[in-house]
Amino acid sequence: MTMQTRDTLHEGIVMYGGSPKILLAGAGLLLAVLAPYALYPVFLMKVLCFALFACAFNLLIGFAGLLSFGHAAFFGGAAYIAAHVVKVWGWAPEFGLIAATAVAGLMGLVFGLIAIRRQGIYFAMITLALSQMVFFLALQLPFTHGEDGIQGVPRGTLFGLFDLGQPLTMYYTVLAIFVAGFALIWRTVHSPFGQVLKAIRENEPRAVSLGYRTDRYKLVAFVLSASLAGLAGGTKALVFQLASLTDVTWQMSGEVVLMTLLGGMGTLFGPVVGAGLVVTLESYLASTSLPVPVVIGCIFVVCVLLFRRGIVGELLHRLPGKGNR
Amino acid sequence: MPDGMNTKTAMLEIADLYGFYGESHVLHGVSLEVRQGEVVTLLGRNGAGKTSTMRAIMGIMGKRTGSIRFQGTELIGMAQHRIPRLGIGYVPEERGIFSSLSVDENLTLPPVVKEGGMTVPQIHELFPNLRGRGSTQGTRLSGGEQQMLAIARILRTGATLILLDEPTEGLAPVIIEQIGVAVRALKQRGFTIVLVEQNFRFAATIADRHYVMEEGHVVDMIPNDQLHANMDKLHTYLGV
Amino acid sequence: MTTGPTDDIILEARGLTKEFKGFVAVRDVNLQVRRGTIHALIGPNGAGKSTVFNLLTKFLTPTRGQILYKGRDITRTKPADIALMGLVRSFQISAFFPHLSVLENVRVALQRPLGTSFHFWKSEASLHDLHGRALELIEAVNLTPWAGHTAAELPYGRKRALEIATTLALDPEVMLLDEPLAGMGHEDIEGTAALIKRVAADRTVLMVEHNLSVVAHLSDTITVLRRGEILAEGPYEVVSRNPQVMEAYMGTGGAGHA
Amino acid sequence: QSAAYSDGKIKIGILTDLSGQLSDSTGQGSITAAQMAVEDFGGAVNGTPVELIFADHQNKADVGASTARRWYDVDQVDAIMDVPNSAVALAVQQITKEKDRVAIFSSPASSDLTGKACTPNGIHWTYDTYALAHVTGEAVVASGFDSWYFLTSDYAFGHALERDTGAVVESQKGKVVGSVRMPANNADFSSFLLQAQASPAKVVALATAGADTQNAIKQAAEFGLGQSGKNIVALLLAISEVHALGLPATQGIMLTTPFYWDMDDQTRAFSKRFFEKRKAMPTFYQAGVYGAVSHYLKAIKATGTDAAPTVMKTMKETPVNDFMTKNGTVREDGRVLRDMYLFQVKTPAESKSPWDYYKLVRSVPADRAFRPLSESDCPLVKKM
Amino acid sequence: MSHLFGIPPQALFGQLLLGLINGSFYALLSLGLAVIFGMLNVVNMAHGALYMVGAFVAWLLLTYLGVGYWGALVLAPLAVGAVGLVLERTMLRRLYKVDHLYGLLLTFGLALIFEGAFRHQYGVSGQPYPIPELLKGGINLGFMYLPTYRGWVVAASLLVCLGTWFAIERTKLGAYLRAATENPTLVQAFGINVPVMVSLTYGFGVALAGLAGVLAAPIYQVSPLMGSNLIIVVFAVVVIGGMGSILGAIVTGLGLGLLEGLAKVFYPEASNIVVFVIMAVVLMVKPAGLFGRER
Ligand SMILES: Nc1ncnc2c1ncn2[C@@H]1O[C@H](COP(=O)(O)OP(=O)(O)OP(=O)(O)O)[C@@H](O)[C@H]1O
Ligand SMILES: Nc1ncnc2c1ncn2[C@@H]1O[C@H](COP(=O)(O)OP(=O)(O)OP(=O)(O)O)[C@@H](O)[C@H]1O
Ligand SMILES: [Mg+2]
Ligand SMILES: [Mg+2]
Repeated sequence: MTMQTRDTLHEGIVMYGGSPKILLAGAGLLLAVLAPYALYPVFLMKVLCFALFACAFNLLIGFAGLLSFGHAAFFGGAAYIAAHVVKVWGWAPEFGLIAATAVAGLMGLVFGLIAIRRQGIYFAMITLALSQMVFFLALQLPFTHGEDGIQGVPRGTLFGLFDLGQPLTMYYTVLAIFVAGFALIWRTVHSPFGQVLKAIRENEPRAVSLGYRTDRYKLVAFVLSASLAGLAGGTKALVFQLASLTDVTWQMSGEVVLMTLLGGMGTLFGPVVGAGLVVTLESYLASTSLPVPVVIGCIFVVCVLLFRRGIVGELLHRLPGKGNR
Repeated sequence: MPDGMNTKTAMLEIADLYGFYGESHVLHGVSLEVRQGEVVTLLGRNGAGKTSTMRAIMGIMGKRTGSIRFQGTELIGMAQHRIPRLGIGYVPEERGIFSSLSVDENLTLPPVVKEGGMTVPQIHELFPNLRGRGSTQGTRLSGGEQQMLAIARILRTGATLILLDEPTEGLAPVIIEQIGVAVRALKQRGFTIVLVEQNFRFAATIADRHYVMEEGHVVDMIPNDQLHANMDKLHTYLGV
Repeated sequence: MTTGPTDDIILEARGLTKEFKGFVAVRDVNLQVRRGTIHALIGPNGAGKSTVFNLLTKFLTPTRGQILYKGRDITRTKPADIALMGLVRSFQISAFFPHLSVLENVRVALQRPLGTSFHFWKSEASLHDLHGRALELIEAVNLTPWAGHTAAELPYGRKRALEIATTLALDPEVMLLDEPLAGMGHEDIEGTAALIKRVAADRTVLMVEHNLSVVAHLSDTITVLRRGEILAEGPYEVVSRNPQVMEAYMGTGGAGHA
Repeated sequence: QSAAYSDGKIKIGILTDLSGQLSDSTGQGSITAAQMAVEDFGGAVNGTPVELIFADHQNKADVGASTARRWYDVDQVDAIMDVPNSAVALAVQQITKEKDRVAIFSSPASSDLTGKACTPNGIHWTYDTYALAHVTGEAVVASGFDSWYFLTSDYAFGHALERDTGAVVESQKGKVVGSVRMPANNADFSSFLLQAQASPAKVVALATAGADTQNAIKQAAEFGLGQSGKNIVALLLAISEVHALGLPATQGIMLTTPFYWDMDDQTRAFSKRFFEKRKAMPTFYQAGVYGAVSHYLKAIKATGTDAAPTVMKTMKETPVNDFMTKNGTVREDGRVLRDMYLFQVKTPAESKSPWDYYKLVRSVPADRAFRPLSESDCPLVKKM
Repeated sequence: MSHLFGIPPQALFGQLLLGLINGSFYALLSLGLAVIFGMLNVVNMAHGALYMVGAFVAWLLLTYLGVGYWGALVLAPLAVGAVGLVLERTMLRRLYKVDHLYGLLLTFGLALIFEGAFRHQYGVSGQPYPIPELLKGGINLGFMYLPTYRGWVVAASLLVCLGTWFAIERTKLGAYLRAATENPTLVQAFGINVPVMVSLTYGFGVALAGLAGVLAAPIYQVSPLMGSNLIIVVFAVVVIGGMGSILGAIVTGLGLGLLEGLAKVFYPEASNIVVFVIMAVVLMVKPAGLFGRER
């Protein structure tokens, strides 16, 4: 990214992603490229899928101020779509992912059209209600195979070139998808559109009086977020070769809130950190006799009471200089 | 002059009051005194600390040190909800009308703390705009009507010391006149009133004394009868 | 004095009526705002000024009646669209974006005409071209020293100035101001009044205001409302001598305000 | 010698439900049963130590799948056992085949595990939906109760049970007079019970599982379904659940199970040992885990290797014999054939001691209980 | 005309009656939720968990102390209320100044902790709780057999609901509560001890959940998960009724119970989502819910 030198006035005024953040992102990327040699790839892929999911969710809550309590519908719904078209229709994985993303985006459009005009808790509740309907469909429609889910989804060959059956190939594919999704979110946040979104979050009636049709902006943000959540869900279906009900439950919607909250709402890197932590914790706790929900619950409570900014948010806050916004 | 003026007992004595909102220090040693039956105004520019002084009296400010005595009782350190029960009524500058309550509910909300408060018919006489609006949602009233309601509900409680924060803001001249009448009537009945006012022409018509505040403390006190003599000084204080 | 009023009418209400559950807040109001004038709406509390204002800016829907803007019927047009047509309002309670900087606040208003507001793939840097114009507007309201500050940090009077700068950024043909001076100290009132006068030089202003001396000083036409109906209309000199207005609004003391 | 054993250890992973719906009937008890089996082998086979690890799949297919993968890839686990929850089991089945290890499912129900999802690496140990349907349908009709009303959980498990049982009932000249699909996770069954009560059926069959079954049984007692002459049949009910509900609510209910602690000296001996550790009698799932671990270790002992193909081959050739299973066989599709029993819950008066809950109604031999190979849609079978 | 849509009318009455019974549970639970939301602006996600705790307290009282149903009916809500007081004093209180969202998230975490802890301690199979001697048996109404206990549930919860509604909408105390929701500082400045009032409100709201738990114990297995699925439906009820509207919660609770009862007869597969469909439709038409006030 080119950063022209600006006069001092501009420097003071424009709170724009400076080079430290780019450096940080670069370091993170390098780590991610090297990670599979140190850590178990399936675990890393799971982290990446959830990280993308959480980032997509964060685009809505952190930058548009909308709490969706039904994002699992996009994540899990897209997983079913990807699994079905790849397994049953025999599509190539890239088309599977496109289909998953598109369907999630479409669902987002429908949800959005219904919910977007409501605010705060009402918005959360409508999205929750709609996602419960999606859960119901996932349980009832024949192609989802009820509680058994779609199993044994072949990973296939990406672009007819890369055999995703190879763990490393799959890993780098997932990494690429994540980076692309993350870059899109980054760009969105720092775009003219992102500016309007922030303005709407800050004071919606004022934005209306400036001539912005705020509903449409929120709708675009919602569809974008849903599509990316869908991309994450579709990718997860390929990684685990299955799609199951777990991913469409309302508890999953709660989990993505936890990840985002833990990492830091409204920060770009927060959800990534949060997702990493939650996934690590869940897989660590699985083989202890500690009750998983109690531990997760405690983290939730501690976060809300003591670290409302989340880990990354807290760090940024302590750091000298401006915040992330 | 009403009989209240003759009794020189101090109703409210503030000495060396310091006040904070979290980190920020807004009151720097306020000292003033209000006698039984007086009407006293606090004048000063935006941000001088007038509202903060009132909030400090009511105990709804982060931290405060110094001394605030009401009829001899020290208020600092007292539980917040007990202060009004001593007979102090507060009309906040943002009015504080409750939207989930009807006009009548708003009116009767503050508990009666002393004998001698106004009755509802008396209030309707004072503020005819409120008549017949009893079941309207409080915040549906117009801005000025809300201001009337905010004053009216304190008059009901029988509080003997009334703190009025900018009661004329946003009111039409006729209504301001009415409020002036009301304040004088209250004074007749022996109420003690502390008034924050930007509009000192209005203040001059009703007050006995004026305290001038600047940057968190009292810089001057002008008796009303010497107001004309001190006009220039006042203008510099207020930046008019 | 402001530029001489031209004869054409830019904003017009016909038979405007608003009822709230049986309570008529505005009754059959006919209002004509001439292009290039400052038009004030005054009246006792509860007269329906804010309601008329909200009806004109579509934050409320009229029960009956018609609103015409430049001859076009806008009774059913959405608020955002009205803003696009050049009819922009300010709020009685300060309206700005608290966590954006002063510059960004103004820029948000400037960026809409670029047509890239939906472009989530474009860089924010594409907005830097707007900084020049934004700083000009900030200068115009004497906010330059604050340009880099977060809006929430501004003192009250400066917030009002920011709001006016943001509104001006849309280059509105008609500005509707709801009690622009309410809650300001004397030191801010004069400055803001002068600012209003300055910006009104080439546009139309409709405002609700209680501060009579300012109203007297600024406005070309005054409409007095009482109990939802128009009581009187005309220049200050005429209106202020109307005995009905004196009784309903000004009181015996006349202009009691500072 | 150690070359025959990957990483010098025999490692068994118990993938179970430690926190969810099935944690009482499997969970810690499954781990205990596996430990008992290992102990009975002296902790080692041919001098090679046997190690047990466990994990909670939290009833999430992806958590189960990633645990299984990590176990196979990183922790060198040789076999995975238990796996309550069909979705998790189906995922583990796939991964086990891909990694060429062994999976022995003692707790999931889906008959797909040995049907269209069968693999050469998986064994379905204890029971399946087909067996539940057939044993119950046949034995209950044979006992003279020939008109049925189904209360079915509205998901795949319930549908499969209703469909299969219904078919058996009709093939036995019984009649299905009605059924109702009950949405999942709904605690109130009174409406459906009332519909069942209004029907002329003699049998009200619960094609449900877990908490649904419990609440349905409890409310059936409340609405006096038993008094109005209906016989309640629970298609899947574990003894831990009967214990939790108590005899007043469960008396008279008929149920199918491959194991009950009080059948003979051997079952009593095992169950007593188990009871001392867990303060509860073993469920058939938990007893199944013991059998599965034992059979696996026996095969390793016999062959001297833990390589999956050899062990699988040996397990399929060796008859299954332990306290629970008499002359069982592991079929080529991975299905274990064993005798099944229809029990009825005793009345409080009949029950002599704690956990004295069941009386035997009828037993069904292995070859009648399970899906014959001729009907199988397992690809392994078709090839032959 | 002996059949209505293929269903004998008696059977339909029976189903409607059952719907009413369920509805009274919804009403009781959503009432507590509405009280808490209305007064504290907290979406109490822990409501279902506290309902479960109420049932468990009843069971524990019976099992370990020999205290029967009638004792539990008083003691369990008090115990749950006390738990609520502690939660409010130590945690929720710190969140009133920040976005309401955080209250929702905190109580979500608390729900996980409660459910997880009970599950860890008592397993998931659930514990049996007998119907009290006095309410055993049933009445044959001709069209159906009505267990006496269910009749009692309807009567008891309706009584509690109406009492609560009256206290909040028609008394001075209720006005204090509503005012304190909006501007606690000012109400405090009128001489009312707001923090204590708020704590008591939360305690009362969750005590209602505890009461519902005790009422439910003899009908459902007392199990750690009994509240987790119910709570979502109850939320929907509160939203349809209008968040914070007491009357809305009661009326909608009963109404939805009836509708769900009908759905169970005509299209049982969908009876679970009827409430969500209704919620989506209602919010599209009346954003603040059926009885809600726009704020
Ligand atoms: N809640 C608060 N937190 C931090 N600072 C505050 C708070 N309220 C007021 N202040 C600051 O305290 C100072 C005194 O404010 P106060 O409201 O008492 O002024 P005032 O004299 O009443 O002014 P005005 O005429 O505008 O009402 C101001 O600088 C103000 O910014
Ligand atoms: N939503 C509403 N529901 C019921 N009555 C309303 C509503 N909005 C306004 N009113 C009533 O309509 C009348 C006019 O109100 P409006 O706010 O327009 O007055 P105003 O002229 O702006 O007064 P002020 O100068 O005091 O702000 C008032 O009596 C008010 O109570
Ligand atoms: Mg003030
Ligand atoms: Mg107004």
